[in-house]
Amino acid sequence: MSRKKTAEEYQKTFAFRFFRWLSGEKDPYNGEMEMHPQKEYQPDPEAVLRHEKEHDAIMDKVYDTEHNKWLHLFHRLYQTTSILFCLFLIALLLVTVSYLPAIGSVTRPVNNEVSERYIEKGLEETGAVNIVAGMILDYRAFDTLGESHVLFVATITVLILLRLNKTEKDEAEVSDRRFEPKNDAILQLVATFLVPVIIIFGIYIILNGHLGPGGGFSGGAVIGAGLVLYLNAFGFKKTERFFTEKTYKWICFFSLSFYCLAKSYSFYTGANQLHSVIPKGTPGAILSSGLILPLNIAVGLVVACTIYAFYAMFRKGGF
Amino acid sequence: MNFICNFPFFSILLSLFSGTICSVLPAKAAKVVNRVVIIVIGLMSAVLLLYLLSTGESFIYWMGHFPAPWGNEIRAGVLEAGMALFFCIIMYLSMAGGAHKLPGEVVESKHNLYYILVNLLLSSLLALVYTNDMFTAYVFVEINTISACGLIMIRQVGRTIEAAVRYMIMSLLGSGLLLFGLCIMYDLTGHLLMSNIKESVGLLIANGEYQIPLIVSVALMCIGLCIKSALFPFHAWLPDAYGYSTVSSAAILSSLVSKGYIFLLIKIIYRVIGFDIFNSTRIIDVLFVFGLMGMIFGSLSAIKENDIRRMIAFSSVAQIGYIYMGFGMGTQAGMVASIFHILSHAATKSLLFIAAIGLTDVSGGSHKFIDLTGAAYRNKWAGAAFTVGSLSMVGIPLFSGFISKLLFAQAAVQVEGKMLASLIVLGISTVLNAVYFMKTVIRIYAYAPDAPYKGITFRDMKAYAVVLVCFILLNVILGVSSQPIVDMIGQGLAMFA
Amino acid sequence: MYLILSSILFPILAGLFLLVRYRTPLSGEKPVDRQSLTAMAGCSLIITAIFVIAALFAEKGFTLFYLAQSLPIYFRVDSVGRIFSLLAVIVIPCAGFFSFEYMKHEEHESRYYGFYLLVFGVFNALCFAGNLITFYLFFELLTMSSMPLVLHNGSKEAVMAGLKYLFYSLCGAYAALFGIYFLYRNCGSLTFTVVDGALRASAITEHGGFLLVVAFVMLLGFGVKAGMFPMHAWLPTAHPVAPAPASAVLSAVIVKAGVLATIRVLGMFGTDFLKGTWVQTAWLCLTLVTVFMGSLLAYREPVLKKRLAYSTVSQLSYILFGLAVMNDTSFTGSLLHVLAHGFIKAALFLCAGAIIYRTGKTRVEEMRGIGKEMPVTMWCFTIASLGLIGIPPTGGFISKWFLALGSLNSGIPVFDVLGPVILLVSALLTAGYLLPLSIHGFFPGADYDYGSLQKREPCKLMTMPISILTFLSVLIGVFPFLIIVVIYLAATGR
Amino acid sequence: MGPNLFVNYGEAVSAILFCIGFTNLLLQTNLIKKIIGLNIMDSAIYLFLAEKGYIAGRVAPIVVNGVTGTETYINPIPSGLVLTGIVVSVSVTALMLSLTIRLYTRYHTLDLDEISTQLKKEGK
Repeated sequence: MSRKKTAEEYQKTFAFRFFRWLSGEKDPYNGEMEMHPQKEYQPDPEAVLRHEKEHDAIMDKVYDTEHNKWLHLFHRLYQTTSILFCLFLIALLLVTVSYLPAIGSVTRPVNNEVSERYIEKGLEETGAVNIVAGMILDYRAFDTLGESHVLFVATITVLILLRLNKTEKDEAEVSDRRFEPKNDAILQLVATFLVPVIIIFGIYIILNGHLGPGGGFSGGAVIGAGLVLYLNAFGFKKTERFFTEKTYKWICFFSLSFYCLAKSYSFYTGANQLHSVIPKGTPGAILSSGLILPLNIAVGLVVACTIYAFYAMFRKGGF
Repeated sequence: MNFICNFPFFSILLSLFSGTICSVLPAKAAKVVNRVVIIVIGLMSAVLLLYLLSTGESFIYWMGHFPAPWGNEIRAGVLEAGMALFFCIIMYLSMAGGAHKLPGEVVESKHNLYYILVNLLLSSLLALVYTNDMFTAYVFVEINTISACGLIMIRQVGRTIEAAVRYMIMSLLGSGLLLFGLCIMYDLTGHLLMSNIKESVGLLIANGEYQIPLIVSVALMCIGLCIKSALFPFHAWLPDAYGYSTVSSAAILSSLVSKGYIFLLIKIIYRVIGFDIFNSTRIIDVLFVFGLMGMIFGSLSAIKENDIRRMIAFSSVAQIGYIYMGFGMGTQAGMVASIFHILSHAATKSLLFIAAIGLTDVSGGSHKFIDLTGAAYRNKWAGAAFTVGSLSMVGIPLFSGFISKLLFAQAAVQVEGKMLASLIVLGISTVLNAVYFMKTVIRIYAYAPDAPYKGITFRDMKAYAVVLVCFILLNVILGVSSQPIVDMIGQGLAMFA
Repeated sequence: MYLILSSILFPILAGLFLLVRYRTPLSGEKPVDRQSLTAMAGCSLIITAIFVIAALFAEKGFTLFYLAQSLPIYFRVDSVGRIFSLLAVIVIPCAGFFSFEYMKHEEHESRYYGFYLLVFGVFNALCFAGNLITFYLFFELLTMSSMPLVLHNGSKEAVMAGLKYLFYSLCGAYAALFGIYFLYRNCGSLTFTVVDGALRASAITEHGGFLLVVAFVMLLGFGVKAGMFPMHAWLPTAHPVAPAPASAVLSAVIVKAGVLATIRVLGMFGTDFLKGTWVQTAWLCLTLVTVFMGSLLAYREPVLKKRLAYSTVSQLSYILFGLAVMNDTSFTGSLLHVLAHGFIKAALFLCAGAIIYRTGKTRVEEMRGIGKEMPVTMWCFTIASLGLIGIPPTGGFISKWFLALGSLNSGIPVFDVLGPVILLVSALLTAGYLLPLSIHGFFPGADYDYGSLQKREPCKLMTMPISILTFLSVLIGVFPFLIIVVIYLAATGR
Repeated sequence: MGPNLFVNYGEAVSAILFCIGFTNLLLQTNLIKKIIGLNIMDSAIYLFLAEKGYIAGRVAPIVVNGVTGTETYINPIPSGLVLTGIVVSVSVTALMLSLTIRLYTRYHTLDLDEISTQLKKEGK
């Protein structure tokens, strides 16, 4: 039994809309996208004049090389010294490089007992198939601990510089709401498909850090990129439902604390020649290689949050 | 292994971890955590120092389950433990001395961030002191740089941010060179651990292989660290950074941050390259010359300055010049003198910064000399402390500055070629120091009955006064009973070999 | 031990106490209680003087603590130290009592008395210092504690003068320190000896030439404090701006620290090592130049205190000349002159202070007829002047006699005769710049307006110290023997 | 000149790149360009490090089929160092950029000298 659809009903169907879109009758931007074109910036003409004057004066003072002989001399001197220094450095480094052991040969001093042991015993001692992961998270884990704290302290400094207080934040919010294009249908549609994929891919990279190329940092960066895309497509209002500064704070706190404590345990047992209770597992299995997997997850979380936090800070000064 | 051997590891991890904890704590709690952590680490370092003095041997501590060339290591000897203890003392006093100014300088909501930075700075300093691995040192150098930058610009006025940019640019040049030198060194030796590199370097030198890259690598590392520690031609960022950041930051930056790099340089000289090999290169002559220039030009700039904090900052340039001059002499005695000067300068410079803020506070917050007239009458404790610091800087006996100058001179007398230059410059620099410090002292003790500022009494600044007294005591102790400390430094250097 | 220590520590502590207790009040606070302050300062001066006199008879030295390895802070009383300490213990309290009256017209008395006592203590320590490093310590502290006296009135001029004083002294002290480093390396210990020298024999043979340079640098460096020729400029700047009793102490006592230092350095190197070398020649030249130039400058100087300052420059070089000749007779002359010049110059400065205090006159040409107004002061001034010129029977005569005798007996070519000649010329110049003051003071001339004269004699508190000092300056001229015995002991190292 | 300049062409290139970045950092007046210089410098070092690990004819150090012979894999250490280095570089770049943003919002210029002059004029 077939039922004839009314024209009204027909217009609601997907096929109708699809064909209409194909034939280009409807612009998806029209009526859907929320966009306030930013008003042309109209500064106070007096202020502009004053600013220009100051600017000129400063430029005169700083770059007035005709009248200020000393400055001129200093600039010249600085530039020449810099360039000479650079040329000297290039020459020096090239000479140095020419004396360095040849690339690609087996006999370089770098290929000594250290790398041999990493390659030969790495699998057995750390349980990681990816020898680099085993190296940075087990043999030389102290560096990596430091490295994640570099990231942490960098976010702290960015927070200090760019985090706004309450009133400034509200202002920034308003201006961000108004002037950043939102509800861009194309972007949203693409994001709907891509963001989950990106995030899942990031998780895959993190979880397989000990089994193949990848690890906490690269995976975290991928997830962070996914989050940034999501933010761009759907705006702060949506992301703030699940990701605020508080979330960021606690995730970072827990990950870094876990990192610190886990590594402390491993260092402590190692230095005191105690037996570590952490199992190595079967090499190749996803749940293997002792602490490397959880550490990768922790690093991944920190990095993802940090990348997102950087973006949010740069764009709005808070999230 | 004795349990005490865990202490270096505990102190690094504790300060790192406390940094993380502070990120979720409110400001008050973060402050308490910060103080407690510094005290605990100080106590641990003291115990460790005593332990090491009693055993007389340094020890290696594995960071992980793997021995020397494969795993990561830290190492503790008398010098390291002593430095850690001293850094903790100075840091605690600086934090306590500047605490009452903090609310006015930093937005309330960012206080806990401030404590995070301080904790991480402490951890990076400790790691620089204890580490036995070059790459770890590089990573912690970066933590040190970034957190120092944070400390500079946490008081957000235009000058500090500009200073932070300049500081970062200089520091990054320095780190770039350091890392490049490190890479070349790694390429030549195939190791990253200091003790293993030293073995390989010894072999390379003995076989006469790779001489040029080796020297270049050492030179790059040295220049990198010199840039980072604001040796003379690279000091452009320093006056703004020290002159306008928060009080505690200025005290910590001037007395500790650059000293961390210098200590790393000492470790590189002794533990990576070997003292004799380092001295046979021309690098020490370069360090010597730049040190001398720094001593003179730093003081000259300080004389021209009419802002008290910038003046003290410029004086740091001169003092760092002293330290490098000691390196440049290329003798054990010069090195001992430099290390003692690290201590004495740290104690004096932080004292001066903390005292200066007491003086500017009672002068309407102005740093200009003209407003400081008679400030010592309005804040007697700060005035007395500033005078002590100045006397120490000028090198009056009984204070720490005299001993370090004495040590420098004794070291200089033993080096034939550099004796005259160093003694003469030492003399000129002493007199220049006297010019600007005594000028300031006279200024603050000049009587200004019609100054429109109110004095401050002991009751209003108990904690501050106590900190000042501690600083003065520290200075006098260094100046009066220096022998045990000098012995300890000698012992520590012997352990380095 | 306790006597020495208390003679050093008591005045220092008392001075600090005065500084803290009677600090200058801020606006709105109640003013300092002058009477109790004066009483306190007076008592401290007397007690210190008693301590010092008792300490003069102490025998044993002692080490207080070690500044660094083999650098003890060591105190000991020896004959040279006794003489300088004797000078200080008389001049400083006298000038101190004088200042109780004088300081009434200046501000910040507590600061003045505080640092005054500090200077007293530090100078005692300087006299009793038993080795070079202790000496250096207190030498620096002396500079630091006497600087506030110079810049006391706080005017821009005074501050600049104080800074000038500071920098000259610091430069000098650093040059001396430079030498100490070398001595430390080349001597067994830095403990003072008198004539033998402490240098190791091997050091003399190995780096003899270099050690001579070191000796010269040290002599020059300490010479700054004693106002020796190339570095004398701080004296005439510092004296006029300081309060009169302070300049009395500065000129009579503090600059003698330079002389004491020179004696100590000579002792360290040993006269045998330096005799006949270029160092001696150069040093003799410098001192003679200073003697002559100082007198000449004083002769054409119109401001009284500045004239006296130049006179100090010249007279101190008499002493240094005697030391540079390096024999027992001239050494005796030098030490006698230390005492004589100390008393005389203190008396002269106090007279100048009394004149300023009562009349406000500072320039010489304003002082016509002053003798009629202030007879006691001017009589003392005249007697002291005669002493400085070297007219018997004053102290100045005896000391100059010994100086000339020593020089003539020394057998140094040229200088043995040139020295006494220049001393004589300088004595004539001295007469030329000091006596006119007395002459015009007492005989202002026929055209002088006698009607405007009024009695302006200052109170006893001022005239007494002046009289005592003048009396003493004559006394050592009349009975020099006791002192000569002490000095002879010092000269021969016992 | 040593024998290996052309054999080590990768390292030579990274040395030149390093100096270019270095000079950028010194000479550029524009802060953003300075930061780019910084990144060039860092990347050059990573290139240099990566060259260290390379051994002709070998594969990345990820164990395949349980083969753990040294003849199979390149040196893993430089790769690990580069990983650490990159993180440091990211952090530093972020910090520099935020400093630049802060200065720009306040002084409307990216020229450090101009900012200094303005600061001097402010007299603070």
